[in-house]
Amino acid sequence: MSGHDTGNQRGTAGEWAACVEELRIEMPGGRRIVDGVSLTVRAGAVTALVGASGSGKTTTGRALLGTYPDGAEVAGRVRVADGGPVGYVPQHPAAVLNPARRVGALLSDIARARLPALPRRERRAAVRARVLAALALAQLPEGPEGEALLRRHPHQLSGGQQQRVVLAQALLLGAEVVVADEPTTGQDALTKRRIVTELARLTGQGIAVLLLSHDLDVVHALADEVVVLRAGRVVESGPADRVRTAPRHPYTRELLAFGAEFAAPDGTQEDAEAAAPAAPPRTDGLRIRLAAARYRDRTHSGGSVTALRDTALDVLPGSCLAVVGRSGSGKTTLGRCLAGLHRDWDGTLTLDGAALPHSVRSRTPGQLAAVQYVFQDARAAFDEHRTVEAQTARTAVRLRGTPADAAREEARATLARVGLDATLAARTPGRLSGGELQRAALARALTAEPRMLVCDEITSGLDAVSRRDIVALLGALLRERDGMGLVLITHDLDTAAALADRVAVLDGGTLVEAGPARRLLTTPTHPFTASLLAAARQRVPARG
Amino acid sequence: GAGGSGSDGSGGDAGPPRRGGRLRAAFAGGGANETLDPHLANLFSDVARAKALFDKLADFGADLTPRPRLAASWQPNKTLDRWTVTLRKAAFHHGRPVTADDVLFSFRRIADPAKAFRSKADLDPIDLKASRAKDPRTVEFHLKRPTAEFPDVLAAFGAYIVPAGTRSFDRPVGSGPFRHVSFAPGRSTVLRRFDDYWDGAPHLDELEFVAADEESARVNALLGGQVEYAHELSPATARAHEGRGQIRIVRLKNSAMQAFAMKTDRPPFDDKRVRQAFFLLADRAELVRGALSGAGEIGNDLFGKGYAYYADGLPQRTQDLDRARQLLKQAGAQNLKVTLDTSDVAAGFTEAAGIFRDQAAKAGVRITVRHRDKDSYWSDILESGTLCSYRSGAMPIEMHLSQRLLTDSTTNATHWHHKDFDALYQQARSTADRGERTALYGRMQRRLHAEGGFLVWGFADWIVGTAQRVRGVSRTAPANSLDWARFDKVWLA
Amino acid sequence: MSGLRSFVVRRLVLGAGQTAGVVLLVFALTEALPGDAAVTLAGDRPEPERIAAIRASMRLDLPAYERLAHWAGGLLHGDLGRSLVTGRPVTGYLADGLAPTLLLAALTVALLVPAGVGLGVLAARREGGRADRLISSVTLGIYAVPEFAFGVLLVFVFALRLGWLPPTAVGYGGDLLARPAALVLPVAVLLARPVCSISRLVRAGMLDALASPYVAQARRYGIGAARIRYAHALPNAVAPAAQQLARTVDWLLGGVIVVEALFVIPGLGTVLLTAVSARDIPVVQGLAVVFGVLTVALNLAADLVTHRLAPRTGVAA
Amino acid sequence: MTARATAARPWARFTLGALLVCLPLALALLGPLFAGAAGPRGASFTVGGGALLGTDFAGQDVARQVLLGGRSVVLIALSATVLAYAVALPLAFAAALTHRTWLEELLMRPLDVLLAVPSLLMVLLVATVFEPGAAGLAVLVALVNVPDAARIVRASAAEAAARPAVEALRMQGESWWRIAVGYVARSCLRTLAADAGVRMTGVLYLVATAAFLGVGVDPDAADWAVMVDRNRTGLFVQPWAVVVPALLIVALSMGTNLLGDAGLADRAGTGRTKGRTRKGSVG
Ligand SMILES: Nc1ncnc2c1ncn2[C@@H]1O[C@H](COP(=O)(O)OP(=O)(O)OP(=O)(O)O)[C@@H](O)[C@H]1O
Ligand SMILES: Nc1ncnc2c1ncn2[C@@H]1O[C@H](COP(=O)(O)OP(=O)(O)OP(=O)(O)O)[C@@H](O)[C@H]1O
Ligand SMILES: [Mg+2]
Ligand SMILES: [Mg+2]
Repeated sequence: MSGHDTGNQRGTAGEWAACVEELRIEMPGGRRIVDGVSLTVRAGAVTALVGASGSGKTTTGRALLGTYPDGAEVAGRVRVADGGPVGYVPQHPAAVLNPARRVGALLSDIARARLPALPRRERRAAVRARVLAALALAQLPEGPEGEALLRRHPHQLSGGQQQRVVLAQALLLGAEVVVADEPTTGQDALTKRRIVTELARLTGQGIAVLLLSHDLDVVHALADEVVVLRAGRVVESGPADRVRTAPRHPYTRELLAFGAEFAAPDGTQEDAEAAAPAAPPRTDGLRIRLAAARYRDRTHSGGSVTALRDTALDVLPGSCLAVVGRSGSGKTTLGRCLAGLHRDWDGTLTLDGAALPHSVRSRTPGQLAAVQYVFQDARAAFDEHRTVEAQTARTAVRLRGTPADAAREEARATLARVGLDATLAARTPGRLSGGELQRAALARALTAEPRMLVCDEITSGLDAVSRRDIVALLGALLRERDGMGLVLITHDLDTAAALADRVAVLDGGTLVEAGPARRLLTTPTHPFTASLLAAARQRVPARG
Repeated sequence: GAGGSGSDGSGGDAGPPRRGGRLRAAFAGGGANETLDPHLANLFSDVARAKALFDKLADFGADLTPRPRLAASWQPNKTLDRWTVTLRKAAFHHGRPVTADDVLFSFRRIADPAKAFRSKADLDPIDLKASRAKDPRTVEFHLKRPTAEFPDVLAAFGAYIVPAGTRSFDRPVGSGPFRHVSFAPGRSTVLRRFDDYWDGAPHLDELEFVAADEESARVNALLGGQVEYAHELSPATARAHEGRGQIRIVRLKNSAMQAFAMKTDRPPFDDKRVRQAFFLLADRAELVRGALSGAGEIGNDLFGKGYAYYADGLPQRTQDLDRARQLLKQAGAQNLKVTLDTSDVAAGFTEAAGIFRDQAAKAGVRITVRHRDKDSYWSDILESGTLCSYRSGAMPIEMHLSQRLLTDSTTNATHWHHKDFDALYQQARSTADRGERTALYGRMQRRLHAEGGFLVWGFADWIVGTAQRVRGVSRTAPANSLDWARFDKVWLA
Repeated sequence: MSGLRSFVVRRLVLGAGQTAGVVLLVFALTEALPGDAAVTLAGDRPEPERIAAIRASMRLDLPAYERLAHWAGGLLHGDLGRSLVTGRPVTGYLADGLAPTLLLAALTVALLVPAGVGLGVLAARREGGRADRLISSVTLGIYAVPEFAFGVLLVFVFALRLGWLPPTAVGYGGDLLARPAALVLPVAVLLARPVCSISRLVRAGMLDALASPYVAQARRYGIGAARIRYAHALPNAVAPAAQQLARTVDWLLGGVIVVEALFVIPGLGTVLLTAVSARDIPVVQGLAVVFGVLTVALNLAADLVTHRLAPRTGVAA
Repeated sequence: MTARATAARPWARFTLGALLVCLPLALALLGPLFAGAAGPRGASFTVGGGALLGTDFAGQDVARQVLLGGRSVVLIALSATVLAYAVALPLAFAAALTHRTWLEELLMRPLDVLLAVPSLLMVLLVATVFEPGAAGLAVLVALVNVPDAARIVRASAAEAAARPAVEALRMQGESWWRIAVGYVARSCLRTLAADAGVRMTGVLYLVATAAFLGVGVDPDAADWAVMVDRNRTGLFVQPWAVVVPALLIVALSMGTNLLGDAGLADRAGTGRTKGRTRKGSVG
């Protein structure tokens, strides 16, 4: 059916474990989203595929799995040595987690399939042992907390946790070849470091990894070989060190440039704030007084788990609050409380002095428009049947009463502003890349012209260049739309530093520290903040 | 028309009866509400069971004249209001002889005002207080009024004789040809031969009644050898299997009168010209062909074709649309609209209603067919509506007249109230001479034929199927008569 | 646990109300039917006097609410009352009808679940293929033939022509288990229609589930095909079918009148029909209680399945 | 490569369904035009004679009844199914989309009460009490189907209604209808179609059985479902009166369902056609 081909000629050490030759994937209409890509993944080594958002990384990576976009014409040759299964950590982990099954079942199924025939009881014990080991490797909690995690359903996990469960699946699979598509996007710096270390250890044991990532830190730390993609074509490839230190193609240089610099918080706003320290406490903006946010959870004693407590925060119009913290610390929960998507919480929420209903259902169109939320999982948050443009336009129609035609125009313009041209906008969400979709989700929220914008990990899937553009756009919006406030939930301290006036740090559901961005990012007082910062600053140790 | 009923089993009944064996008979049942109390008998299955377990003093022959059963003979006095009935020597299943006390006990039980048994009205002529046992085998019945046809009363539908003092029928004891073995309501009743039966012990060792409400279930059970006798089959089934050699089809002619009843006391039928016009609207042959699937005969607007006293000298009425139109016009009833009440309470009703609707339409009469609830149908049509489907099982013509056509009749569905008609009936009732009575009944029937309320369009055959080896099933007895569903004379070849 | 427990407790409490609702509804409808027990008992000899006498002896002359209250009072003591027609206790009626009904229902469900699910899954696996079209056509075809005609056909072929099986269970009474052959055809007829509805629903759900990314991932990870189908895809596909199954069980327990009549198996459906046509209200009410309780239980079970298979419900804002 | 073959002839998978549905539909639409006037009644259940397909239980010409009897079948099937869904869908979606337990219980529990009464009995009781006409009966039969349909729809909508996409739609202030119909219903379209397709046939016979028991349609009406029901007593004498209308209903039911399957397969068709390799490529 395709050029996917699994032979038994397992490459010897250093030999190829999987290779792609002259792969060309052409969509109906003649657009080639992958155009003559060749690459090799060697046993015990990491090949990193880098490139701008929409450059064809995911499409190429999935070719190793034998999966192609619907209706695509495929030419070329894809070979996987050994014929065994290929591990896959997709960009949107939620989609591959069966919503009706518990995490434990999802993991043990894979473990069991890999086990030799054993008596029933031994088998069960062995499966358990393997699952627990995989949890540890994937930086998921062990012990009683891990047990509880295993009894949960996927939707009860945070974005990062879902990603780590999928990673654990890939580890359990014991595949010789793993395609890891942005395996660390949902992780905080501390977790990311540990995951990278584990991945490095694994490759050391002879596994071949195809790493698709925007995170140059991770690429730097892991990659033995780098292939740079641009619009479906390989512009440069070679040993990681060489590409990093001596990029030959200007595109590579541009791509790598942004990551190198650690943008220091630009002090202007903070200076302004400092300049008017005596200003009376302002009543406008978003005032969050949250006592406790709970989830119903039968795996927990008492039937519910408190994911966030005692959080008091204010977001002034025109300012940006960055919320950072470990994966699973309650950032999304906070965002969802603000957006009215989580109901079960105590406390008050006021916008410009007026109370906001807890539930999105009780909010007026005006209130809905005022507080917009950009979902962490962009793919799940789109209706898969309608085009991105149509969905974006609806925000304007529904929340601002814009006539349908005008709304379309506006949607197109906003989508263009986040870097999505009209041909992309006219597609359904399933036909966009991860990064493109993330930007579409942002555009959809922006169309509401919100007073408060809550962004949950909106740059995790973006390459350095796109990220810079988005950060610039948001920065501009903070200034231009006079009074838009921004709550930026992120693991990316660089982005936080670039945009935030204030930073709030969450750990295990509590607000451990909040303060002006510059102070917090330079001289944190809380040890947790310090460790997070240290982990982020410190380059992930390169392998070798 | 229907094929000859007795033809398919030619020679089958020849040879001496063979003793032994078990016969299973399938009847439509009354579900879990079935009882063995013979006085509660309502359905054919109840009657068949009661007949096997119990006896009446008399029962009807094929022409619906009473035949002595437990009564050996009956003798009226001159004025016809005191009848002496002599019992034959018979014994109940537990050995005790049947006595006059048993008879009086049974009749008093039936007539108990608190119980409302079905035959209470039939026994109405008897003054039970005054009636007495002259000796153990002689009963003297005192009547409230002269009754020439008193033996008919003795043969009435549920007038079974039970041992005096009987309260419960859990383990019924009767004097019938079979004795009780087991009974599961709505499922099966098992009976065994009563060797001391006065009319000669039955040939069968055992008789089992099984309930199968659905006609096709009865046919299938019969075809599959699960039962040897299936009661009440449809004409279509009969046609499908008649003469095929698998089973025998027995057609009991003249078993059910099929009619439309017009309420003669209300418009439009209070005008006899309209009634006459309706008589002429019906194409009886078409009705018999269509509604009865040919299994029956056409009627002549009179009850009791083939029974004693039937006025068969009257000309057969046929469809005459022109005359009908003319009559309607005379009555000022052009463009007549009538509602015909019907229900699926009896086979052929809805079909006949549809067919008659179409026939009437040809003469410009618009009939709307209204379907009524089947469970309360007989009660509903008694007072309400103007035109309805009607049918009747076999009974003597005298009984038909007294129950349905007198001013004080309790089930006068045509609301036929005529003093002179009543008077004729009284006269006949107290006329001892059979010839004179015949003449009087003839006059009454002529009147009904000319302007009565019953448009009797046909008489349906009652169809019974039996296995090939079943012998001795009567082919002439209409349903409800003595030889119908009579298993003591049946044997398995 | 508490969320689930409170859900179940609430539903059971509501269930008591629902059963009361069923009883009231059935009572009201039966009361509203033309005629009463006395009239139907009088049959084709509806002499007004006699009807009045019967009515008095049945105490039907009391107003409806008094009779209902009296009956309900008995119910509180676990007494379902006595039949108006025969005076036998209603529990006896239920017990007699329940045995064959339960037997038929149990057998049918035992075959229906694997058959319905299996065919649905098979059809979904080969969407648009020959197997799919064959399964869909045959099940739909049989579905479109009414039970009665289908039953007659089966009896004709297997009982009368081939002689393999008895055509009816006439006379077997409560002793059906001793004659398993008599159950084959009724169960086949009972299966015919639900197999279609359930397999169609399973098929529809499975098509979506099998096309999902999580199934693709499971496949990729070398999990056995059967395990993927039944442990991964099916749970996401089966919720509507579970509801349909609950309905089917409902129907099997209360409404298989045609099959009961055709094969002469006097179960609850026959009891119900007889009781309604006799206007035997205590029996009808007793059945309404049974049906009400069964329906509540079945619906609860089906909803628990739905709840379990779509765990995200209730979380959404 | 089968995928490709199908894709090349997209109409191919529609042929079976279309063929099946053609005849009954054509008969239903055009039959009455050719039926002509009613001839005289013959004897019931005769074969041959003057009538092409013999006569039915009431001596009517089967062929003529067949010509006349499709219209009401199609009408009742469609209108009753549509009506049942018109009531069931809003109920079910309201229950699935609400977060208020009491509202859900309020919507769904009363329906459960109706479920506890066997549907035929329900139809009979209500119809006997209120004596509806043919249209009224169709409405009644549709309503009897509502609780059933609502539960199935509710169950299939449960998962879709809890998806983040629905949250996003709420965030956008989308109307309830658009969420329910535009997203949730669309997401469980297959299940809805499967249920509706099967329900359509069930409805027909419920109407027919009710007619037999004397409510609604005339028991000798020209209606295929009624014919099947009413002529069954003569199955062995005059099979055509049952077989012909039954086959037409089977074709109609099978055809519409298969067409529906094909249509939905078409919708998702591309999703099942994975990437294709151009001829001549390596591997
Ligand atoms: N099914 C499809 N139909 C049409 N175009 C598609 C389809 N899938 C992806 N594309 C397009 O192909 C290009 C490459 O997509 P791909 O997902 O491989 O990008 P990517 O490099 O992974 O990007 P990102 O970093 O944003 O995830 C994108 O422009 C995308 O819009
Ligand atoms: N529906 C749920 N039921 C139970 N627990 C939940 C549920 N959703 C989230 N949680 C738990 O609440 C905690 C906070 O989750 P949240 O999604 O807010 O984390 P987060 O900070 O956004 O993490 P990440 O960076 O990984 O996205 C996590 O431990 C998560 O497992
Ligand atoms: Mg990607
Ligand atoms: Mg999160």
